[in-house]
Amino acid sequence: MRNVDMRTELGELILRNPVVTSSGTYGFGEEYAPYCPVSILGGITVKGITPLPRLGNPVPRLAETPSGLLNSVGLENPGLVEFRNSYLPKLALLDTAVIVNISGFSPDDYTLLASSFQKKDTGIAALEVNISCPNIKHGGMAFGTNPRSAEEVIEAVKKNTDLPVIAKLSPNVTDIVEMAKAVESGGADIISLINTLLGMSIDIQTQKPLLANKMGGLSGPAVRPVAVRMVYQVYEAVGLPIVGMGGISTWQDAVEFMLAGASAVSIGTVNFVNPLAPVDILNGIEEYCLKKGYRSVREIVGLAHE
Amino acid sequence: MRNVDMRTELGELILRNPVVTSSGTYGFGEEYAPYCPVSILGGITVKGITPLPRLGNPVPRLAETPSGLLNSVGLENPGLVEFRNSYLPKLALLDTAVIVNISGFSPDDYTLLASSFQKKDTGIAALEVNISCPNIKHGGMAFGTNPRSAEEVIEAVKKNTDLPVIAKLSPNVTDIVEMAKAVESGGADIISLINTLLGMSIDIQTQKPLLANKMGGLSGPAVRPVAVRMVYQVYEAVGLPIVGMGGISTWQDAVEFMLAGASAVSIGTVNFVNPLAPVDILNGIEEYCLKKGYRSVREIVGLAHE
Amino acid sequence: MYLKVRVIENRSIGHPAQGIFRLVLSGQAAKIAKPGQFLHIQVSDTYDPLLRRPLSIAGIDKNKEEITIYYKLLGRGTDLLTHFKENDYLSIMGPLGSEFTVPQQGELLLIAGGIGIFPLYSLIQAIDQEKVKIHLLWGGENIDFLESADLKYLVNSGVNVKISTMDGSLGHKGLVTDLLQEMVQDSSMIALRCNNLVSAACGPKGMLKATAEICLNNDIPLEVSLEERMACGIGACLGCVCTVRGADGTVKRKRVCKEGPVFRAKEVVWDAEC
Amino acid sequence: MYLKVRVIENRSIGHPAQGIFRLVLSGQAAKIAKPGQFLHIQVSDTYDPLLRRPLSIAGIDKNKEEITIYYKLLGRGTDLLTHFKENDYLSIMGPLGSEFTVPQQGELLLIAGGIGIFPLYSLIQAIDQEKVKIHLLWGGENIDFLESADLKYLVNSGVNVKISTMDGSLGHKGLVTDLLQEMVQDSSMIALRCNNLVSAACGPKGMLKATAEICLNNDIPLEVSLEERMACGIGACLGCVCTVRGADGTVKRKRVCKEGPVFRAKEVVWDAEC
Ligand SMILES: Cc1cc2nc3c(=O)[nH]c(=O)nc-3n(C[C@H](O)[C@H](O)[C@H](O)COP(=O)(O)OP(=O)(O)OC[C@H]3O[C@@H](n4cnc5c(N)ncnc54)[C@H](O)[C@@H]3O)c2cc1C
Ligand SMILES: Cc1cc2nc3c(=O)[nH]c(=O)nc-3n(C[C@H](O)[C@H](O)[C@H](O)COP(=O)(O)OP(=O)(O)OC[C@H]3O[C@@H](n4cnc5c(N)ncnc54)[C@H](O)[C@@H]3O)c2cc1C
Ligand SMILES: Cc1cc2nc3c(=O)[nH]c(=O)nc-3n(C[C@H](O)[C@H](O)[C@H](O)COP(=O)(O)O)c2cc1C
Ligand SMILES: Cc1cc2nc3c(=O)[nH]c(=O)nc-3n(C[C@H](O)[C@H](O)[C@H](O)COP(=O)(O)O)c2cc1C
Ligand code: FES
Ligand code: FES
Repeated sequence: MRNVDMRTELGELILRNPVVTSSGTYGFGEEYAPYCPVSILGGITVKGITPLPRLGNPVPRLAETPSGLLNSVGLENPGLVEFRNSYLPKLALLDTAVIVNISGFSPDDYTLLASSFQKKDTGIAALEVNISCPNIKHGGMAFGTNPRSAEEVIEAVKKNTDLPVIAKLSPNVTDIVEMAKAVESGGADIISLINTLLGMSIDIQTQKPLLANKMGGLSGPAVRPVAVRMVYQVYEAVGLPIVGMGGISTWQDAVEFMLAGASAVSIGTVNFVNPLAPVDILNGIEEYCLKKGYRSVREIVGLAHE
Repeated sequence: MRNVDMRTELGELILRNPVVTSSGTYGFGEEYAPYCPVSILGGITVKGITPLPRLGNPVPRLAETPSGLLNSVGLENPGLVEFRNSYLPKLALLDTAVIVNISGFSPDDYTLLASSFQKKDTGIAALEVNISCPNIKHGGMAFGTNPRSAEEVIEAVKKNTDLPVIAKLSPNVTDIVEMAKAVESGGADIISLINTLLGMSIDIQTQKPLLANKMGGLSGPAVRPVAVRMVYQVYEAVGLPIVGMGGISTWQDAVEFMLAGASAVSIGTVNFVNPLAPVDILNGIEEYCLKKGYRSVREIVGLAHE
Repeated sequence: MYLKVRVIENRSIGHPAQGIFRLVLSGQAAKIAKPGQFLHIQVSDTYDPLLRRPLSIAGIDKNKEEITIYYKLLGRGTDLLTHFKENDYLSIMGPLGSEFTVPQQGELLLIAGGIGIFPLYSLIQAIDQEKVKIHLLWGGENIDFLESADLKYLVNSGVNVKISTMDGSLGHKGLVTDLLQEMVQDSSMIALRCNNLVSAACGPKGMLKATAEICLNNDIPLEVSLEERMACGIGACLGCVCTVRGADGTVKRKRVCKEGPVFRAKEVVWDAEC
Repeated sequence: MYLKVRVIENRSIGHPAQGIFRLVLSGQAAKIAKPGQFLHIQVSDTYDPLLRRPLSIAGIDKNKEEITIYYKLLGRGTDLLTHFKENDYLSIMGPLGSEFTVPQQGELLLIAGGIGIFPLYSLIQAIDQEKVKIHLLWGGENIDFLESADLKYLVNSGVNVKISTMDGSLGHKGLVTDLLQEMVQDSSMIALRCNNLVSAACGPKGMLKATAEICLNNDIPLEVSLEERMACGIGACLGCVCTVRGADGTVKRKRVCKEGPVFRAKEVVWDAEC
């Protein structure tokens, strides 16, 4: 008696269901294959790609915090060329929507990255523009916290690709709505949020920051209330479809984000604990819709608003 | 063999030890008396006082989140007059430093509040200026997120009281250092941080926000990495002594804040779980200093910095 | 009091699907506990879930120094509570809050909705039934629930019990307030009222509100035990307030954990708009 | 594999103050586990602590389908792990990661620092000691630690064991790398080397680095098992990398959970500045 229509519409990006996985937590789609069939998912988002290969930050890159995780991977990735040559062909074979996450240190970087991914590149469903990675010392953070440069970056991307453009927002701002409006003006088709909250942990034995990079990005259940709040605020203020994320661990959490206004939900940190979480979440959302009598999962989006 | 000097200096405010309790979590000092002897503490901070009495927000005011708590008490308090008449005399009898937390909706409010508390009012050790309560729809939040008005408010307070002035910062900002510098310019003697992170939780059965006020402030262990980061950043950039708070639950957490740069630590949400937490934390800090061979607790402040 | 207390019993009672548990704790708290009060219980050592859980005291044995609690499995907190075994230790704060007035003579009318029966158990236990006649109106979802919530205890207690269920599987089909309405319209009520009738109620907010209306309209003094989400449990956080109208007509807040959970119904503002 | 497996044994061994536990798990994972691999274990149902804990496989019994793990009580995660009892179920991912090369002939030199002995147990177990002679150098804090970490098992295993302790309570007083240095300077070493000597090491980073230097200087092929903080355990998060130098001289990252934990020592860059 499965008769809930689970298709999700994010503007012209149609996913077969609203559950995707988050950039940086799901490798390049193959790592979790033995644990969770990607063909069940609405999509996966690959690790952030930069123009050149990056070694990322030194270790330790991880610190556990109460119901949360600090990471300072620092955008380790094989770079644009290697990604296109070695990873993209494999990604194209996956039976799921692939979202490519891009990061740059200048508007030119974004222009280059955007122009390298087009609709004709089989296997790519959308570009997610990470203007919010807190681990890069120069640039990355500034784009994500300054409305002017966020708009510019999105404009640069939008001009150079025909793929749907997802602007990924940083929560480390005073006014998330201002940022959302800026990327809307820049031409973003979709907004995703939140990236990680800037945090830190100190080892009281060594008396040094636990992460080699000192600060890192906080993710996991701990940040969920902040993420739900921001999704709710952005939904009220901006007309673009939203991919909600930040601490989603159960189907209840996912429904919470959808009621707040997310048309799709992205699953990150919880994969590390429960690799079947995306499947459990998908089933749970469907069950919820069934029980509450919705024909389509799209009906629950934004219901928490008056 | 207790021979660690536990006295803490926050400019001219000297506390017998670095452990104080946080505004809004410790009532007016009498509630926890049966559970935790306040005479052991460095100080207590009372619930935020406004010029007029306030009923606060409707219930539900509380929502539990992973390792965190959302509250939207909305500054319920007896108002300035009643506070002075009925509460202050009792507070003056307590054998601990009493920090009075004040909140207003306009610079005039702050002027009035500040001028009502002076050194000659026995029993008050300092004023903590809450420019950061996220629960007030008008004013409160704006002061705490705009450097200009934060500076103005602190200036108004500083001009009208001879008590040490603690500026309490909101974490809901893009740049905490900018805010810290603003209150420094305003004349603050001490900086305390963090207040709560703005968050939200939605009841998936009723499909409405769980808090009657929709949004609330997130506190508890979940926010600790954000708080430690901000203490660390402010310590690097500003010369004022810091009272660190946000999710401190164990002595290890407290030491983490002190290494990050806090001269004192404030204990909030954890009291609800473990009313003896302040005592455990105090003992733990002392033990840590003993083991590591410090003569004074002041030696560990800021050690995590190069 | 803030103590570690020993678990004497902690098990599912009645129909497992109803998820009702009885928890018996050993400790001095029993010496000072009063009917209507509650314990604030730490259900886990980790920070997730973070908060303690408030649970009413349903039975007090001062001699054996034992407190009995009934709880319904609801979410993660109560689930974690079920994991405690005999001889494990639980951290409690309490007894906390205000108590029911225990009448010494006359007639006592109790009105319970669902698990609202639990705090009333301690009141029944405290009454000298030689001197005070107890009438209980109790509404529940269905017979399974009522049996699981220890209907047998009540039947054996000598209390005059009237039941309603939503599905009609036992007693009146409908709301417990139907029973109350019926009762106050009944002529025998007059006799009860002459005999110093007082009442106490616990249950969902809507049911309490309706109960309060009926009782106040009929001049029956009523005490209600309220529920609110709690953090500190002792009056420090102002998280759990209810709205009351003072004698002078002004609206005020009271803390359910401190001035409550038991309030005089006539002071409670049920639909506070602030 | 991602499974719930049954706990067969989970108890403190040796001196309680040393906090060493042996955990035996039942399950098919034993069928495919290789020495050097690890399991990624969920220690609690709540989100605090959030992450799984990586623990090396110390014993593999393919017939009984049992895996043995030794762990040291360190923080909250390992503390929660001690709470699991016989017949409880644990969620594991694994066996994960790379394996030690199991020599089929010649001589095997093992160098262990502290609890670094645990993964080496599985290697010892996999060796046919009729064909391969095993020499073990093991350094620990003191005799209590070594006994608790199952020195007896080693002594009974037929392995040629040399011990060092920091306090001199057993064997050489000093570092295990002192023993190694001594050994390579010994003339009998030549005989060993002629007999296809290979080596494997596990322990703290500083000890591994020193070990690698000595072995490489003396042309002894060495495999090391590295430790790094882990989140996913399967190569998806890039949290656990180490730095290696490729054949072409360029510096690269490898994931300790995926390409490791066992690496050829000569490729590891010990003091990566990036
Ligand atoms: C004074 C008082 C006495 C109570 N006595 C009893 C009793 O005797 N037996 C019993 O079964 N239940 C009683 N309750 C309700 C009980 O506290 C909740 O059912 C329980 O806290 C739910 O916790 P959970 O983690 O299982 O549910 P969750 O829904 O996971 O809890 C999430 C949060 O909501 C709070 N919460 C959930 N439901 C309620 C509720 N109805 N009232 C207040 N807070 C709630 C929890 O404390 C927690 O903070 C009482 C509540 C109060 C305030
Ligand atoms: C591949 C691998 C194999 C291991 N095998 C064993 C083994 O067989 N026996 C054993 O006793 N220990 C082993 N360890 C170390 C073990 O994982 C840690 O001791 C354990 O995770 C500590 O958890 P905790 O919660 O008790 O400590 P906490 O200090 O509270 O842990 C906090 C965080 O730090 C991480 N952490 C702490 N210490 C280490 C460490 N040394 N290495 C990696 N992460 C750490 C934890 O996983 C957690 O994320 C191994 C580690 C790795 C990476
Ligand atoms: C280890 C790790 C690496 C991440 N790398 C990226 C990245 O490369 N690009 C990006 O946009 N977000 C990255 N993120 C952020 C996640 O995509 C996601 O926004 C965030 O973790 C919040 O979701 P969660 O709480 O479900 O994990 C990373 C997160 C983690 C934990
Ligand atoms: C229930 C509650 C009420 C609070 N009320 C106030 C207040 O009136 N004024 C204020 O400055 N901060 C208030 N706070 C914020 C705390 O003082 C503290 O800054 C915050 O909770 C972070 O610390 P914690 O995580 O240790 O609780 C309140 C916090 C809570 C949980
Ligand atoms: S729960 Fe804190 S005041 Fe009632
Ligand atoms: S732990 Fe995630 S890549 Fe190794």
